[in-house]
Amino acid sequence: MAEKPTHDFFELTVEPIDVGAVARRVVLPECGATVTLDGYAREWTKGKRTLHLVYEAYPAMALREMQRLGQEIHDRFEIAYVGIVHRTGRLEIGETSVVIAVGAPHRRAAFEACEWAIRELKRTVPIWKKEVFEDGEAWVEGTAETLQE
Amino acid sequence: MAEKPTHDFFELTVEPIDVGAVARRVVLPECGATVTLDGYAREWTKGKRTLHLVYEAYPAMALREMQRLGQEIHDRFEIAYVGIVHRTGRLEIGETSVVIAVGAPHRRAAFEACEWAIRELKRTVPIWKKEVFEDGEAWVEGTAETLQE
Amino acid sequence: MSQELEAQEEEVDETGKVTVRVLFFGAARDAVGEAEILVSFRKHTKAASAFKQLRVTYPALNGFGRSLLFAVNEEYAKPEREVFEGDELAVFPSVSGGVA
Amino acid sequence: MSQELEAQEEEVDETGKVTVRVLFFGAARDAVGEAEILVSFRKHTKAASAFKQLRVTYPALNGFGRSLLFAVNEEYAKPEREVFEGDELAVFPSVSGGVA
Repeated sequence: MAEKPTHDFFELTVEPIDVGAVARRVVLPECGATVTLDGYAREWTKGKRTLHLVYEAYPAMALREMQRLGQEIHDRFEIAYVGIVHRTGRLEIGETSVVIAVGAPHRRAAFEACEWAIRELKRTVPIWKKEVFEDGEAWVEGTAETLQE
Repeated sequence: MAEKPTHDFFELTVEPIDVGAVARRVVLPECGATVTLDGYAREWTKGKRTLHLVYEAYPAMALREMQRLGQEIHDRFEIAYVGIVHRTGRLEIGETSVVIAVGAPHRRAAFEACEWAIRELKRTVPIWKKEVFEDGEAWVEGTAETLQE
Repeated sequence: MSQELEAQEEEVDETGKVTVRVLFFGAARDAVGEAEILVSFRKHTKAASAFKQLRVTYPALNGFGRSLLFAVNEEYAKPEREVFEGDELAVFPSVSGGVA
Repeated sequence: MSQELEAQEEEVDETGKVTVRVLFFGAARDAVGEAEILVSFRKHTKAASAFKQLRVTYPALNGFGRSLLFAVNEEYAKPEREVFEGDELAVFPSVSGGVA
């Protein structure tokens, strides 16, 4: 665990997420770039229409896993900070479900770390997505089949 | 050149850039992710302090090169749109110099295309940066040594 | 086995038992029909055994196969971890938050 | 050669000449001391030759070596492209916009 002060932030919210506010929350003097992933509810997937989505979290564990992810990301990449805000509850089409912002002195590390963070988030952070269609609803299956071996 | 309608946008501005407004300007129903690069003026580079920066463009050609970049990006990556806004004039430390937003059905393409776009922008789009220090100022050298061969 | 587990639930105060909360999330909660239950296990029960017993009690959980995940006290559970009185267990399908 | 070019500048209306604008940007503008000039070249001059003549007129441009770039009418210039009356040429160092 890093002993130095951290600018990382990890949050769950039921309110709409302001992408710009997340992207610009941390701007450090040694940094030159922030890479932001804005994930949102897609209306059309393989020709099927989604009306809205519901995200459910195991909140305490989700925050712990995000913090663990945050510690690992600093070990792996030369970044200054990572911030993750994930929304839960009902989301309309086009609304942001998750924002991951990564600030770094150089953009290469920020791109790599941001992409790693969303992959790791989808693998380990306990949040589930339910898609609501015109003719029913379905939980979306994750793919973390060997996480616990 | 693509005949289909485009959601791309390419702009130069002397006004401060609102990162969130650029990131969320285009949200398409077939998309699930927007990756945004927010580049800003770094205060400390290799132990030397920058007081502020000045960006100068060859405006008409910069916009043409951005549009060319936009056409090429659609050929290379499965993305829905790319938007680039670059600021010119005097920038204070921490202020955004460029935002590149790329929306795609799947995040992988958005990450790849956004990183490609900033690399290509720095190679071909005629915009120059001057750093102003306590004891002088200097144009920053680009690295596009073989662009014209 | 289901009855055995239910029997344990009625003996929470007996020596030799530990009582824990078990949370179900997402499709696992829908399958089980409960969001949270209290369950007792023999003392020194390992996490792997505890979750195996839950699968027996709630056969609907077997539909998830290897994509079912287990946590103890908000961390993914190592199989050999012992379950203690007051622990918070959780059972859920592989996660699917985030984006496309 | 410098004088030859200047001589051309005074003969803009002669047959056999084309007159173009030349823009300088960034460090190239600082080196040359001009943002924009009018220059005449012989008809059928190629872009490569035109920019070589500019380097002769403004030796300060040689300090940029191979990092100097050339455009004709807002596009990077192919060496064999012919320069026509009214074209807009531009000379500038390799670009450095964007970010770290």
